[in-house]
Amino acid sequence: MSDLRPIIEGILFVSGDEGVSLSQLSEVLVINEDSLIEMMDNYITEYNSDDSRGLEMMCYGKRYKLVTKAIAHEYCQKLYEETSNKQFSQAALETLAIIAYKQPVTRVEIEEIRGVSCDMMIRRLLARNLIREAGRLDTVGKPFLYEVTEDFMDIFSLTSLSELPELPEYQTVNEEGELFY
Amino acid sequence: MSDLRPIIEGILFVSGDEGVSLSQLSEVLVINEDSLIEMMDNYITEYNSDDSRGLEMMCYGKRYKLVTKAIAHEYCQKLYEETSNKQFSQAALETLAIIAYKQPVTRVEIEEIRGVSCDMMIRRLLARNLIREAGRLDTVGKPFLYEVTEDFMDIFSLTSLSELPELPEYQTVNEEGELFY
Amino acid sequence: MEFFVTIDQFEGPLDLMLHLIKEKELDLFDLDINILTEQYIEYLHAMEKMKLDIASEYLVELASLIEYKSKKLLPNVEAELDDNYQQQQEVDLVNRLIEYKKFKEVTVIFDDLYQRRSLKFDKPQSEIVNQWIDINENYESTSAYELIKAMNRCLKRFQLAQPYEVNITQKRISIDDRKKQLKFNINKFDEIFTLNNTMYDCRDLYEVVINFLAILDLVNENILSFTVKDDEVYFKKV
Repeated sequence: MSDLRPIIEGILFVSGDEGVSLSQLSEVLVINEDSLIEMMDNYITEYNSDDSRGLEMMCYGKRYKLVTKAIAHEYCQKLYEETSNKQFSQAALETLAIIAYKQPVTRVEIEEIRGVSCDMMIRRLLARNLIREAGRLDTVGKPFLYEVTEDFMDIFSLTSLSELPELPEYQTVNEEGELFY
Repeated sequence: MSDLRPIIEGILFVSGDEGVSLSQLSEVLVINEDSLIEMMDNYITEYNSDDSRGLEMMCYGKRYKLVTKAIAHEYCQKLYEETSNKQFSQAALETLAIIAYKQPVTRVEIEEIRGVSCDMMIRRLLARNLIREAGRLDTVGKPFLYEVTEDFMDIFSLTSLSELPELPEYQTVNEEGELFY
Repeated sequence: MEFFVTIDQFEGPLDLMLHLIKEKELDLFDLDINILTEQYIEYLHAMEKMKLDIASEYLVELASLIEYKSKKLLPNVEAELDDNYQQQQEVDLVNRLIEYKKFKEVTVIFDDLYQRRSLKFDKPQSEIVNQWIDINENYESTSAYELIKAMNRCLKRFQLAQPYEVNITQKRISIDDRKKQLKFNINKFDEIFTLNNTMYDCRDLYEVVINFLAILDLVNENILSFTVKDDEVYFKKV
């Protein structure tokens, strides 16, 4: 079998920021998805540990793409200055975190946790394609359910949702005022 | 001196189709052009003879850029011809989006936002009846104005342009340095 | 008592309560809602005096805190049912605070992940893809969100490109240099080519103008000949 690595690198390069999905890659290379995942895992490890390279291969959700390594950042920035240092607001991060851990989740559930209205924020996150609608809940009013997208996993460098940072654990109280974990 | 090769690869990657000019590279890396030319000649020879890579470094005029090696081309072509058929390319979507959000707009305005020439793309979209001419702008050269068609609305399941998802507020990005609030 | 932390620094009433609990060194897991309520009211009053807008969400929570407090003040003759209700309310509030605290705290990690990811850049899809994707007539319906994604990409690129253009203005190409470039490059063009073909690498109006002036010079020097047909100018190497 010929070496597929340069072909994969070439495909990821051409595809750019959108990346390529596992299923597309599997179809084009005529390899079943399970073997491909294994092959990609090895390739990514090899690729990312090569210090002579300035690129890194990332897997987010079921998509792959190439990005520059952090070492090139300051130089690229000189060339393409970013407008200040863009930050997420606390409100955006809280809303995203709640959706990521609780998905699929309705707006009302998010608002119950945050204690504030999240209508505008949800619209902004939808517009930035960080969350998407995931059907409707079968209850009064049929509210939309929301879930995070591959773009969400991309900007937080998550390969899958199982990689979400662990939520801090706190005791909760029951009606008798007893603490339990 | 630290190894500049990965940094150069990163810069060329980010600059995409446009590539980077010798003078820009020399400025960013703080190396005089003559030394840089020599360094690049060596790097290119080394880079292009590495069969495990799917990319090739090109020098044309006084610009450098990365392209996919020919061996990967047929796969890329297959990917975009077969697995993505009936989908729009990013370029097509971007052009359509700009027209939909800003209509009526001239080609020059579209090109200013996209940063690349859109002549061919506009002709293709016209031919497929996704956009149409909507008069001419009363200015030098009387350029055509473009707007989206009913076919466009149909494909994107919109009954009116007011249904377009809201754009994230980019203005506030500049003012406050925050992506969202 | 002075308040240095203004209300717009909080994400909502729960965030404010967590702040008060921390500041007043209250025990979240054995919360004295009376003290919390007093502090909460005092804080809102202070904000009001500073003429700061207090969102309705803060007032909703205030109402339930006051209800809780007033019930507690009632004599013990109250039915036991109320006592249970009271306890339930207390537990609910504490659990809401704990739940919110978890998410608030984990955002620090997300922020860190985001910062690290933003040190890595991606590139746009290569233009060559357009040759492969045919815009055919049987598109499947596409989500309108694809449009906004596309628009976001453009705007992001547009923002990146702005200072970039400023950077390169320092090294502007001259007409003479452009003529040299063109003399070299027209060998690669088709025998007959258009003005547009010669602008293959022009990135702004300045370069378009320089390119045009260079072409005029080349025509003048009899290196190029031209003909006009249907609004388009065609050139040929002499």
